[in-house]
This record gives sequence, C-alpha cells and structure tokens, in this order.
Amino acid sequence: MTDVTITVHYFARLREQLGTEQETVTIPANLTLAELKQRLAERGAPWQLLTGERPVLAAVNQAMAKNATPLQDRDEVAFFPPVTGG
Amino acid sequence: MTDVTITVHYFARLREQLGTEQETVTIPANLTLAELKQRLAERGAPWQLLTGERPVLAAVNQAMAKNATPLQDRDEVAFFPPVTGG
Amino acid sequence: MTDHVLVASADFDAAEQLQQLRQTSNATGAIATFTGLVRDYGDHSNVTGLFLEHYPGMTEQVIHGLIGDARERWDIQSARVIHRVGTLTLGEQIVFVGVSSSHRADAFAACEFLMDALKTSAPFWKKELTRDGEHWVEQKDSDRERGARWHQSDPGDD
Amino acid sequence: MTDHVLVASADFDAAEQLQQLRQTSNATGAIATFTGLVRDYGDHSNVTGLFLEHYPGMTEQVIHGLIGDARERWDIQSARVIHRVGTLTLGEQIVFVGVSSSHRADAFAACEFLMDALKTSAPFWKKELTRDGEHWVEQKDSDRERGARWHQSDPGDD
Repeated sequence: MTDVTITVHYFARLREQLGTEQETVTIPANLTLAELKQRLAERGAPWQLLTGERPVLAAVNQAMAKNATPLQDRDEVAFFPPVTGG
Repeated sequence: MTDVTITVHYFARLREQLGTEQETVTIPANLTLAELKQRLAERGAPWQLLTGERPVLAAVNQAMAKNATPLQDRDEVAFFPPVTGG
Repeated sequence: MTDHVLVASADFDAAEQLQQLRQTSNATGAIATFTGLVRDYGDHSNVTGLFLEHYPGMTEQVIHGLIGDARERWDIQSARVIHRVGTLTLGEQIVFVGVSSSHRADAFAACEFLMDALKTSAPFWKKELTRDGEHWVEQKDSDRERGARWHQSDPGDD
Repeated sequence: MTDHVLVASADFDAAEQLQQLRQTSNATGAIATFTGLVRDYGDHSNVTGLFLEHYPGMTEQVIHGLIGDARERWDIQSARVIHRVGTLTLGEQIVFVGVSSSHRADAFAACEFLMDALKTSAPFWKKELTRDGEHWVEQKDSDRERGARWHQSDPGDD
C-alpha cells in the first residue's frame, strides 16, 4: 500500500499542550481521521490528548470532518478544541 | 356644575382631516374622554371621524388614556391615529 | 448607566452613538444597534421621502418609559434612542436604537424590543411621499404582532 | 449584494462598516449591527485582555458559508463580518457583525444568527489574560444552546 504525506495543524490549547503548531506526517493511504488520531496518540504523553476525554475537533482541507473521513495525499488536517470566538 | 377648560391636540391624518392642530375647549367638569369625543363629533362633518370606524387613540396629559378617563381643568388631551414610527 | 433619548429633525451620527455606547463600562461586552432608513417602497412604491410627525413631550416620556421597561427585563447598561421628525429623503436615517450590555443576548433582545415598541407605542406618525402623491402610513398587523410578542411571556402583564 | 469578511489583528472602524451597509440599495430600510468588546470578566474575573487565535483560510471560508446560510433563511441585502485576532486589551473591539435588509425582522435575525454561529462554528479560540495568569476559554453550554436554537425550526437540517 502506498504511503501518503499530509500536514497536520494544531490550534489553541492543543497546540500549546503538544508543543507543536504544524508537522508533516507520512501515513498509509486511506487511513481514516480516527486512525490518524490513534497513531499520533501512540507517541505517548502528551499526544494521548488527541484521544482523551476532552473533545478534539478536526478539519480536513479546512472543512469540519468526522472520524470516518479517509485521508488522501497532501491533505491538510487540523486538530483543535471546541471553538470560542465571537 | 363648574365648567373647566382643556386644550385638545390633533395629530397626523386626523389633524389634516379636521383642519385643526390644537384648540381650547370649555366643558363641564368630570366629562369623560368618551363624552368629549361625542361632543366634538356633534359638530358635524368632519368631526364625526372622532367616533367613526377608524380607530382614534387618545392621550391625557401626554399619557395614553381610555374612554372612561374623567377630564379635569387644564388637562391636555390629544387625539390621533394608531402610531407608525420607528 | 446614562440613557439618551433624542427626537429631532437634524440628522445624527450613528458612529458617535456607537462610540458613546462603547464607553459605558469595563463590563460592557456587547453592543447591539439598529438603524432605520428611508427606503424606496412602503405601503406604496416609488417612495421619494417621508414626513414624520410626533407629539412633542409625550414622545420623549414614552421612550424613556420603554427604556425603563427594557431595563426591568434585561441586564442592560446603556440605551440610546434617536428618532427624527420632519421631512426625510430616500436613504436618510430615520431612527437609531443602541443598547450596551455585558451579554449579547440581552443587548439583542433589548434593542429589538425597543424598535418594536417604538413602532407600536411611541406617538410618531409617518407619511409617505411618492411621485404620485402623499399618504399617511397605516399601522401594520405585523408590527402589532411583533409588539405583542414581548408580552406573551408575562401573563400578568397588561 | 456584496458581503465583506475580514479576519485581522488591526482594529476596525465600526462607523465605516455602518456607512457601507447604508449604501447597499434604495430598498435598504434596516441595518442591525453587533459589536463585541473585551470586558473585564469572562470565565475568570480581572480580565485585562484577550489573545485570539484562528485557523487562517478556514475561518474566512466558514464565515462566508454562514453568511450564505443567513441569506437562504432571511431576506438580507448585505452582510459584513469582521473578527480580530491576536492580543486585545480591555474595552477593545473583538467582532463586528452588520446586516442590511428591507425589513427589520430579517436584519435582526440574520445578525443574531451570525453572532451565535461565530461562537460555535468558526475556528477562533480565545484565551483570557488576567492579573493571575492566562487560560483558554471553554465553550459554553449557553452558546451551544443558542447556536442550536436556529436549527430547531428546520427538522430536516443536520
């Protein structure tokens, strides 16, 4: 199975807790968003925050996305806490 | 019974139709607003508009008033159509 | 906490009103405003202007009373109401209502309540000036219904 | 019919926004606006400022989408949304939403809908800066409820 490369952005509290604003990740093609979160969480603390109790929202290519969304090459993924603007 | 003197103001469509903006009227003390309207309507056309089908609102001393309100000396009475500001 | 009520023929500066509302308090988090303009149709089409009449003295009292009603129902800080009278042309400002509050829900509700109440409770009368003549505007059922809406949750209210 | 969406760290002139909304069309009779300010308390007291983060690109898309949603539901002419990001101090403007319409009910509803939607659907995150430190603001149940309100009359809506 071909590997694909995606970028992952982290925002707000999550960005601070993970100490990461953006990274490039190589994953197998057609991995879902849920599987990506699981893989990242396996890095150990603090990454298990992605699958923890506090809600983490996700966007793929700048649109809100659900856990079942399959990821494609060059996708832009973002993880963030519930929004609090306005 | 003592007579009292009141001022009567007319606004908007009513003012135009009656050709009167303001007048001073001498009436018996304790006449009600309804009785005042009746007396004015007895002047004949166009004054019967005050007791006609189209609604006429009234204020006494610059507060909305009901037909049963008794009038006192120096009261400021106003008759006008439903309001349409804003 | 100071409110401001003005009925005048002169135009007003909505920007200045907004600025005043911003300076209410450090607890002000929300400002809702409404501006009404002369548009090209109303009861009739081809409206070129409006003539607005009011009952001097009573108007201002009624508006202060409406602000008092709003203050009893919502947590608001300052309210500013300006209503013009006389002859206005297409596009001109007719009315401004601005409310400041700590919370947006209160600012929105009080602002909309005041606008609805101005339409049904304050002694103003509007005459439309059109190419084909002029005529007094009739009070709308929709305005009466919108005004009545605010009383539905207060069964004891008159 | 032109809408305006701006996400920027620079302050904005609400007066200019109002002026733009006034010039929409001769059919514009109503302009509703909302301005949000940094107030001295939020999740914590003694707030001295806010830090606002957003998701560049996605934010603007989401806001344009929300304006599209508003346009489907109400008869609105123009909508302008400005949201600031970065560090803001007490009393500063955070957000402006302005909507023009022929009718006041539509202007009010669309303006309030857009504000509620910004709080629950646009990728902004607020951090409160207080004398005792800083902390990310939590999303409020009340905001979720206010956001959900707009969907209640659309049973087929997601």
